Amino acid sequence: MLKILQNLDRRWIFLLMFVAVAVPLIMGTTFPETPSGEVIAVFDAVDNLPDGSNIVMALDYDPASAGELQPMASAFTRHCALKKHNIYFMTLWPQGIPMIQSSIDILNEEYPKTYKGKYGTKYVNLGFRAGNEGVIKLVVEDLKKSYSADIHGTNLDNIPLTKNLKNIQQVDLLCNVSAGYPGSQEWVLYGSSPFDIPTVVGCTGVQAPIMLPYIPDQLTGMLAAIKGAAEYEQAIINHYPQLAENPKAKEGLIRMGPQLVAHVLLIGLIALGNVIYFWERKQGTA
Amino acid sequence: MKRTIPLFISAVTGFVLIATAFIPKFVDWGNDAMAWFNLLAAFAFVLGGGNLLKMQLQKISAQQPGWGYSAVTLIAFFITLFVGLAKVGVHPNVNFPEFAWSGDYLEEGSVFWWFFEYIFTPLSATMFALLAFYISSAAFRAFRAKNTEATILLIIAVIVLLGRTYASEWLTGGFSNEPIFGENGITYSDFKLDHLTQIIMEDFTTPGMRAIKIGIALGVASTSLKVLLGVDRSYLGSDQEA
Amino acid sequence: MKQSTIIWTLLMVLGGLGLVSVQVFRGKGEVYVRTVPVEAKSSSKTSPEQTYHWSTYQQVPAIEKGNPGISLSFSRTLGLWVAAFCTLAIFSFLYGDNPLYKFTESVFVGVSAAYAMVVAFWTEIVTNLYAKLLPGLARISFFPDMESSTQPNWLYLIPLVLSVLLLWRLAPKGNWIARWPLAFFIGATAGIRLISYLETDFIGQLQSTIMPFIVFSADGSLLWIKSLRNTIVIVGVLSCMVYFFFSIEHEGIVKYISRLGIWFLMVTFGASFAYTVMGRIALLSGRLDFLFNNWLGI
Amino acid sequence: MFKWINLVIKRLMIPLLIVTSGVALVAAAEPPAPPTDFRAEDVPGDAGTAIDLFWTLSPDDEENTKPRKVLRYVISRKEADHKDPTYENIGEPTYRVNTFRDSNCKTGIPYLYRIEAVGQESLTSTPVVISEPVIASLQWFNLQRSWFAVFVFLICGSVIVFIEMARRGKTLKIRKIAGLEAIKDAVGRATEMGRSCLFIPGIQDINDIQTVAGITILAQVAKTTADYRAKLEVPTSRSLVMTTARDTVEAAYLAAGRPDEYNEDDIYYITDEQFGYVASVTGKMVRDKPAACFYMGAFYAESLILAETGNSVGAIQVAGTAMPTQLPFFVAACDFTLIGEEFFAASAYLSGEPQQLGSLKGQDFGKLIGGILLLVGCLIMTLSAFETRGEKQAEKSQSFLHSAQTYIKENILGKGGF
Repeated sequence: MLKILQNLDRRWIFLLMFVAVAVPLIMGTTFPETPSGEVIAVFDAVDNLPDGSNIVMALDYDPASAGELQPMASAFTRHCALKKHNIYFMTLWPQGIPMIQSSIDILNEEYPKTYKGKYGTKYVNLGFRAGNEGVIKLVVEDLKKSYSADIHGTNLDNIPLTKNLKNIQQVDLLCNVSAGYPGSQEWVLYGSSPFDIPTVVGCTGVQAPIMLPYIPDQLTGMLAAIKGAAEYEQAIINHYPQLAENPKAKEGLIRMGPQLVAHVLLIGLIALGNVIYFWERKQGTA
Repeated sequence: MKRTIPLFISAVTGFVLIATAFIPKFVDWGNDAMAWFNLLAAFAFVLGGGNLLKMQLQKISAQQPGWGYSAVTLIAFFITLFVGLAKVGVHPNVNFPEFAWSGDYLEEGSVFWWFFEYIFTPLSATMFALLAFYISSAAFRAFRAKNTEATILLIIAVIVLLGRTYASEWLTGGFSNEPIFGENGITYSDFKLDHLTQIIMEDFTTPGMRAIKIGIALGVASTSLKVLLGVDRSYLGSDQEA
Repeated sequence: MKQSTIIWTLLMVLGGLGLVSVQVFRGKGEVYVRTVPVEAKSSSKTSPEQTYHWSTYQQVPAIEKGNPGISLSFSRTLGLWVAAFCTLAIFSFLYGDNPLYKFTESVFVGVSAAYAMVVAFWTEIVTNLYAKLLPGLARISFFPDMESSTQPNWLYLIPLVLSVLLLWRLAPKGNWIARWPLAFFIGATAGIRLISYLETDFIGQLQSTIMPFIVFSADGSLLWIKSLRNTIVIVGVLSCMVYFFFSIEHEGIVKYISRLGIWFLMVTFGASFAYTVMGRIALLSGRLDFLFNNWLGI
Repeated sequence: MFKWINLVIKRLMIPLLIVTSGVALVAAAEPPAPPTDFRAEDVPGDAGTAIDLFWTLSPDDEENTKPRKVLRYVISRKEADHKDPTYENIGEPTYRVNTFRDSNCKTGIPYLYRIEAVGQESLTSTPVVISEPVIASLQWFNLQRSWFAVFVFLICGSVIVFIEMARRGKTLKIRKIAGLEAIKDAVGRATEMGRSCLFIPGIQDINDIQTVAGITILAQVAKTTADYRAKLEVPTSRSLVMTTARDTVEAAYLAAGRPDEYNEDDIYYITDEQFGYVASVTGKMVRDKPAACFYMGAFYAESLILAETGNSVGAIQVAGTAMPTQLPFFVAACDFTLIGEEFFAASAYLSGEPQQLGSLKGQDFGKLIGGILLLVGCLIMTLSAFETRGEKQAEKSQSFLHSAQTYIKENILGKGGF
């Protein structure tokens, strides 16, 4: 028995992992979530603003992390749309442009009354700029030195939302969804901390512990990993029951099923591995 | 010439940017420097492409093992570059239809968009998805409670893993709101896994990360200072390279 | 070893057959689009009556198949299959290194380098350099709504020169000149990092940690849970800092404090471990979601 | 024809319009009351480009009335000295907002500002104008950051002083680092078992500070393997790292008096591609079964694949990295891990270079300042908590402790200035 377990081909474990994620996903199992304090802080930050406030939505992620972050970005977008906020989209990742597009699609398809055909007055897509933290440093001081035109090549002076905008210090909230560098950490370092811009972030599990010490002084709130996304979706649904009908608004909630099974599998594997380890040690010393 | 001027450039740029924090007059200069910085960063992408080209061509011309894959890389590179720069399949801007080049290079339906959507996205996403499998086999074969440190780490990891899913409700959902002893405010439900996770994050991970951050901040500051003063010149490379 | 290879190959073949059958019998894996005609009026004053026509396509759910204006998109259906192929090809690496994986990986390297280059070109180089230096040309080529009175900003010659020097690195000779732009780049990074890290991560973190060890409620009674939590945080930060203090030997009391520090660090790493695991699994479920929902439609 | 229609419209429509608008007026619309107490101030500590505006909300701008009587405020500006001044719209803050910063000012020009409240159906209140023009003026030093400047000066100064001291030959003491002992033990065990040692200097290029630290530690490992006559292999993922590693290891073997045992081919370059590199290294590990594995440098997701394979072949593993995201995996899977700064300290300790030692000492000085400040701040806050215990919020005494506490938090560590 020990021999078999010691020499187990790791591909069997891969298969187990595949099943653990695939089966709940196909079954579509969901669990009820109760939003935690951190998530409520994020929800309130968006919800307590007056309708029609200005929000910068910085979506700094790529398709590789979309599995974890797309539900957050969509939830932020929906929540802002329900509050009829003005949204400025931007990204520091070249791969982020299509990610912005999917959020804009949500605005146009699900909230046509507020947003369809209102490009420039209700939302604007600034697109990507190269330079990582250099871009942040510039947009908080002098937006138009970095973005002279939006993604369609329209001059920012010809767009109502950006015409009088010198920099983003004056926006009411900064929403950042980030998959790493450049991302949340840089926004805090160069944006929210020196200029006191109210900021909420949604970030990957990898970054979450690193961002934790910034709460609550430099960061208003944080959505950590897929769990954060699921709780946030739940918080929005609790306040705006009309979303409960929309299956797309439950992306994060659906992903929590595979998460549970996979976590349990991993704990089982760690436990089993350690049992084998101590067994070996006992045999070795005996 | 080869060393003095770069040291001078980096020192001037760095100290001007440091001064922007204290002297408002410098802010505008700092912004100009950042605008140039961002442009250089864009050219760094071009440099990256050029480097890739150079390396793959070397591999092919030397007929190194696996040079065929280098050819594949190059073909993919050139096709993508062409459809992107030539805006293949892009319609002009609706407001200015007579300007054929005024369209958005990533417009939905264009060839470049197709490459992103159907080749880049699945490849990069799947590359990262592989990590979940590696973690599972590492869980089985590598994460051992070898010493006190590793044991603490694994126990905490298990609590957080459970506390961040519905498992906490299953396992510890039944803990009641009754106080444990006396009027001290601690109840059984405080020991629910999700609550424990929260305490771990707020009272133990936060200070640990704070200390790490304070250390990193000092490290970054001293490294930056050494670069600006020319004490650390490793970024210039060795003289042989030139 | 042989035996397991056979088992694995069998599994793979069976899986593949299953996938194909699902496709054939359920007719999924197709993408439908709605044709949206676009009519655009010329903006030039000389020929205002001229209009341009083209169509764009909007992706719709497969249920709308058969409705007027909805058609099967060949290119996007092909794309979906290419995407599925790419996904499976990368997953095949789990079985072992193989030519299929290597092929897709090479494609990935090429496409991603070119993608970043194209995006950097259109967003930064064209809008922020070309349009600044040659506004007249930029207006008639890419940015028709620019003010015709915009004057060239000659200050931008500096980054242009620096950029050319940077690209000089690719030249076989004299690539030491690339150190000049590099020095600018490194100097700028060092300058902004020095300030922001000290401000946010040093001063800011100290500020957030300064709290009373003991907290009283408004009526003067001791809030001992809150006090305990504050004390834990302060002691945690201090003991970890002692662990990372390299000027004193770990002897006597310092030994115990740094030991406490390392335990705090281990708890930190334990949480960070769990969060990372969580993130990785989310990525996998995101990808499988694509395979099952978008492609197979299970 | 036209005239006739015009006439009809005038005759019929105008009364109708009056009637309907009258109805509408009665039903809902009434212009909101204007905001009060509108004033402007130059923004302190800036280059004279911004002016802050404040006002008291319009009495109609209430928290929870629906429909809202005030939807937004419109702020406009004009230059007071201009010959033909007209107000230009510069911003539209929403309801329940009572500040606005105009960042598009020119230095030294007097501006007049005007605010109006806008209600339903775009009805605007009577405008309110500030009493006298304001000028945005340039400050030469941002006084809000004066304490921060002191910190920057102290920390940078101490780094420079310590580097200078190290250069002058003063010995700077660094505590013993336990991980370095572990390296020796691991090599010793590999020799006993007659198997090789594997050293991986991360996957970043030589310009990464972690790779440099890794190479410094490689020198020490090479010295030990030379002493013990164990075989050392170094696969690298960058060609420049390979070159540097070869030089380092050769020098170490030379110093140990065993130049003949140095084999250049044991240090080789594989590929830049992350997963390609890992696949090749793990393949080699499974075949050769090294008895000791060292991972020293910058690692990403591959950390766990490497550590797992090392564990499965039963190697002793020692890791060192400053990647916070990868440290947990190394700690869980390796026998010993140099954590973050410890890794750099080990490198400084081994290399003895003045600039590495000096900056390490400078950072220690920074930690000392931080630690003392933290402890003093917390103690003062605790004492002040005792002092004000039981007092009502309103009558909290402005004692010395209390003001000391606010001074530390708001001025020294905050943005209050001296």
